[in-house]
Amino acid sequence: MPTAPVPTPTPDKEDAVTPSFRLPTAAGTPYLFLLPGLVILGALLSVPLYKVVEYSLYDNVIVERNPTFVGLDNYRDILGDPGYWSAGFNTIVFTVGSVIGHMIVGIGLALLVNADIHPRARTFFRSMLVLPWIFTAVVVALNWQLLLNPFGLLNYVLDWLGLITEPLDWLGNPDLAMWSLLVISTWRGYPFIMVSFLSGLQTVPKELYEAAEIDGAGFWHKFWHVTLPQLKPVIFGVALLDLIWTFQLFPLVWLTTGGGPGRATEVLSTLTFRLAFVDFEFARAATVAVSILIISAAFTVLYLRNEARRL
Amino acid sequence: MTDAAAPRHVVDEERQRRWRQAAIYAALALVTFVMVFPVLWMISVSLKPTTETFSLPPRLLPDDLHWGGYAKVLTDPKFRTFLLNSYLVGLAVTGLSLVIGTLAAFGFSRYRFFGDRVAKLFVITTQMVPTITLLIPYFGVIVFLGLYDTLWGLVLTYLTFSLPYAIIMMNGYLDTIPKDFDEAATIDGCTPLGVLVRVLLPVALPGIISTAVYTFLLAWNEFLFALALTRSMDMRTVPVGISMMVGEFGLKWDEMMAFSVIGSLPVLILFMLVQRFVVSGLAAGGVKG
Amino acid sequence: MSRIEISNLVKMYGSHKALHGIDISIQPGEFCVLVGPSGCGKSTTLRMVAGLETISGGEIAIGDRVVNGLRPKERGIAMVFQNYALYPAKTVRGNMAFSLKLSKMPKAEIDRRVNEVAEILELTPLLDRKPAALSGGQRQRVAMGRAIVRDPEVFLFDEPLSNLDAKLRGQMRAEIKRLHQRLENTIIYVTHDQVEAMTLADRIVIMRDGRIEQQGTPDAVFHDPDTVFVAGFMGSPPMNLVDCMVTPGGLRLGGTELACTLPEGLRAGDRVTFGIRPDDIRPAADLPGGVPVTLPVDLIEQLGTEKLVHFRAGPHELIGKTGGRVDLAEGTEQRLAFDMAHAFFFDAETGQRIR
Amino acid sequence: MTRHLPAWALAAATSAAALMPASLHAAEIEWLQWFAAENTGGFYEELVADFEAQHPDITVKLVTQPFGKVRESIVTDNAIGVGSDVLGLNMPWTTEFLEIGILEPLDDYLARDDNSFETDQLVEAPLGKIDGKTWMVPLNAFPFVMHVNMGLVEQAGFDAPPSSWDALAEQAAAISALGDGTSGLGMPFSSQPPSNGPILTFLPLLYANGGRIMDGTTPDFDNPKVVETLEFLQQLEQSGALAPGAASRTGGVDLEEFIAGRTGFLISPGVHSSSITSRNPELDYTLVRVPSNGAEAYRVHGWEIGISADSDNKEAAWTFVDYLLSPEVNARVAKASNALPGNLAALDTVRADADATLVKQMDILSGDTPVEEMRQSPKAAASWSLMTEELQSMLRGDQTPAEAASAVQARWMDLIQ
Repeated sequence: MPTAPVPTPTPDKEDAVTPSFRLPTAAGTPYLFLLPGLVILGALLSVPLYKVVEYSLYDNVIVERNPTFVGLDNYRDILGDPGYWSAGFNTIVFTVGSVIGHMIVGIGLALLVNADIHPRARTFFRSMLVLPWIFTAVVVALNWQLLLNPFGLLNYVLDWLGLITEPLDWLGNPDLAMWSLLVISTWRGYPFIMVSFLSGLQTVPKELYEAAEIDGAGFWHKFWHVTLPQLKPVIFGVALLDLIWTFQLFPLVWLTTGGGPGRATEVLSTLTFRLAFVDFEFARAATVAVSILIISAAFTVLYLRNEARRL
Repeated sequence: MTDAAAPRHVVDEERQRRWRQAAIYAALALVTFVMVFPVLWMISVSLKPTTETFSLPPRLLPDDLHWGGYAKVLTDPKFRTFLLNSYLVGLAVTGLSLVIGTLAAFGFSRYRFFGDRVAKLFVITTQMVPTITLLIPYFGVIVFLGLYDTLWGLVLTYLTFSLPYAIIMMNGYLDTIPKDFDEAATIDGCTPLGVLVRVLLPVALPGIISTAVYTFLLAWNEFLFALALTRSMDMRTVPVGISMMVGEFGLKWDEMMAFSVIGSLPVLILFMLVQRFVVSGLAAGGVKG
Repeated sequence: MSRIEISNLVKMYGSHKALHGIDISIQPGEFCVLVGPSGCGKSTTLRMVAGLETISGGEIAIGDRVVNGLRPKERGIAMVFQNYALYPAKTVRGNMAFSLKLSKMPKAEIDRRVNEVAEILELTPLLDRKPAALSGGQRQRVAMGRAIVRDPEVFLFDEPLSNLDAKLRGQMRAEIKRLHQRLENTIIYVTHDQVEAMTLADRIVIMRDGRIEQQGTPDAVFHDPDTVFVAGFMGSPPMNLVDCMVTPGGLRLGGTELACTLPEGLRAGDRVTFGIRPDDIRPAADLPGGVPVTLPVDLIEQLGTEKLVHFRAGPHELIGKTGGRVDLAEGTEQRLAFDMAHAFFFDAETGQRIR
Repeated sequence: MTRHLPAWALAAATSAAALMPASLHAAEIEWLQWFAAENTGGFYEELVADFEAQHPDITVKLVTQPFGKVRESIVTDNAIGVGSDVLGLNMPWTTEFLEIGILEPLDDYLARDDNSFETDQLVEAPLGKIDGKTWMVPLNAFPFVMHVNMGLVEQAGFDAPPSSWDALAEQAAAISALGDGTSGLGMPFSSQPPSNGPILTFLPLLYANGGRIMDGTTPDFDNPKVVETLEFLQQLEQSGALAPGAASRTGGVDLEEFIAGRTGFLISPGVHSSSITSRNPELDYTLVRVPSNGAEAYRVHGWEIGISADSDNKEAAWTFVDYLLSPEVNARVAKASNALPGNLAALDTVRADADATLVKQMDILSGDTPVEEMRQSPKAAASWSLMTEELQSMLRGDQTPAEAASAVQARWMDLIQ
């Protein structure tokens, strides 16, 4: 049989035109799948969400029996408050720093515990490394306060190593507090990324690595060109969740530094709490909350748009 | 290749492999020690009388192990109630989140439909308002539903926190599974639900596990709502129990850490058991990519 | 065994029209191959028959039933996918038995069928393996087995062989042909490989840009193409297609005058696409009745039993054939003959055949 | 009860009432407090059982919250309309809670003839009228004192604890100079919640200096006495007398380091003496009046009791409060916490088998003036949190005591606008 200029078979790209496979049953099917989740979220959260927006338009909510409608006055006040902007700046530093920390440590450790080692050892290391996640925030905060105390273990070790002469006040020095908080937040948050990424890793077909190895790819090359692209959906989802989560992370910051010293580690979530439950200014707290909502929503729209492009 | 070279090559490769293994173990041991150290310190604090925790120089192990914290926590039935409540709530939230969340994730992953992005935005938006500002109005809803001071109230509450995460995470995992499986199963006679349950879920097992772990720990660690939405000692959870030890006039360090350690042990064991399902190759051989 | 009637089938993706009203009528037991380049709509058509794509317009009937609104499992079809889509968590047996289980068939009957099909496909020793432990060819056979056990009225194949290497592809092609002879089911088979189309099909449907260019038996579409596209698509090496000027005595091919009779209606000065298969360009000695031309040999490809000879005619390159033992040298002038009885003429603008 | 809330919350509250079968029982009252979390020996459970035995028509549900969350819980519960009937309180919350309308005025109840106690026998500070009314009664009282590690004092070459500021400064600096992680005195000025270090350490010193921070309900922080006291703190810091890391030092750490024998002095409520002696019996420990700079006044703190304005069972609630204040019960409560009783008629009973430290507190404080000013502050929690921030900054050297005083004053004025 002549085989000369036969085109080499390539997978038909026709499906590229198809937006997505649809299970072509009754048109309502996807809604049925979403229904239970949306009903629960809608029933329980739409009223509270609405109330928060409403609070932000009144003065003295909760404290006063008849709060007065003040329109956007609270927003004007909040936006004119330098404390809000500095908390916003701290939030960005804290969120971006934490997420980067989570990602680097989490992904790095996921790769390490995914190595081909004895299954028992793997179980051991995986379980040990998830430990920072399973203690409640109060305990985490208090424990780190112990470790970072001027007379705590860290200073003791650093002193013993001759790295410092005076104990450092890790949580009380305005120049160090945010860094310390980032370390704590990274420690606390990496297991989520590690576990998620580890799960994602298992779905990468081995053939892809083999193919890359034949092409002479080294570890980094495989990571960049096989692992990461393959896990994009997982990474994007997890990163978004981590970002939103960290953006309003409250208990850890509040219990570790209380936003201090001064307001050096005050983030929007602690500011919100301070306004609500220290100052009893619930309307202003709601205003800050809505501003957080707007920022996060804008970010999420961008994310979803990007996701749509990827599909 | 000469005859002599072949065995040497094999030996080299074997040696290289062993070195690699040794390096991996060493690296793992080192990072694990660093990461786990703060937890070791917690255990240390739990085994010391509080005065020793604050004496200098700091020591990891006291001369005499102090079991007072553990004794107190293990003998007081209150703490058993806290633990039991936390596990019940955690498991219920995990189960419900997985079922409801996976269904929704399947909808998002496998269909394009009118309003899909709006629905997704809503799901995510619910998590964007700092929960502390939602506390008071949400509290009202729970009271309205008659779930105040019940474990169901907590389950439902944590469900609202965990569902969006479960949906987004499962959506991500399902997206990594080729749609070819759906088509094959549809032709084979599966309903869409059948596609999800019979074909996709076995492949998505690692994703399910990590979503389950996330969900469980979210419920396990939550404090603010647990405190506000319950008031009987019978309905309280571990974080609330722990915070009770932070008193106006001092802190029971040994008891607090002992309770944390005891409470976390079953969680750790649970994780050890389920992490075995986080293995590779579940989707291998299914499709030629 | 059912007939399949596809009438005026339309597919829209948003505002993009992917299928422009397709009509295909497939007889019971017929092996119908949809062929065409990427994006021509052949897979879409198949998936609409399968029920994997919604139907935007027109009608599909399998047997006596219009299946437009039916779910895939109600259509009496089975499908083999390009990527196999084997269930990774199930064994070979589990994969093959899956659809039968879903249809609530008794267990004994399922086992009987699975074993029988496994026997036919030589999968018996592999029944308890998972797909990950199979080779590419084995996976392909499992994918087919999964379809065969269902004993459907209609088989749908979506490029089933495109992931195999050339040798396996040849083997599997033969196997599919034998299976069809044995099972006698109606088959719709999508491929972009015209060799597969030619060898397997009872009927070939050639598609392009969401429209049918031509359909008919392999003989008909090969020897009697309706359009320049079909002429160029079918056959390997492809038909020589050259834009020419009509002269009073025939055609001007590059600098050479080709004396021949043209279809009526072509006048001197018209532009026409002239088509001739490589088989019909031979050394003049082998083809006594042909129109002789002398052209330089550019390149020779040795295929064994024959040689492909590339000639240069002005700006055009043409391919001819000689026997494998004929001695030709590249760079020499060669006397050739064109078998003008098998020449085709197409409208240079529309590509339609001029008879 | 929920008139300031919209309709849905109203429905919420009503249906909550309907759904809670207990509330159908006319005389079930809730007692929200943190005392049972401080005293885990079951004392308060027994107390409630004892009360119920005496009053079969009333049941008391003990709702225990961690101390750090009680203030928030009371406000949150009140907003939803599920507030408890009897509330455990701290004096500084008074004005804040008044504004929200949480508290029931107690004057009419206190004026009754059949009370089990004499109103003028109660510790006076919590009773002081705000807006012309009395809002809470004292369950017990904790005067602020200075705890002393005599071992360190002697090691530093002194034979008696300091009684004046000068002596305090000298001894504290000398103790810090001993090295090995010892400090003279701690200033727990961490921002970590409740971020109230200054009211624990700074205010007792200020009162011993004859100063005040409030003028009625108006802040008066930038007065010479305050500046003088701040200068004293600064002097302590500069002489190295203070433990390092004031800006991250929590009250808890301050206490624990003292118990561990690493701090010479601890200014805190006298009630700490029982934890100190029980946890570290080897400590050579004593307690003294907070060193004075001319005035004989001490900051008084305590556990207070109030009744919720929204309570449906105010009579039953008062019956319970009355029970708690009766000299016999009040003496038991005081002893359980090693504190002074809120009803001074119980003082003798408490003294009868009080431990040495408690007796000493009684002696020291019998002649001095008790002071509690935060209850007059419209925004007490926010006020002390701001004070903490400015004091951190002053100790860091970022501002002078005078600047710190006027910064606090300015921010407080801002706060109550």
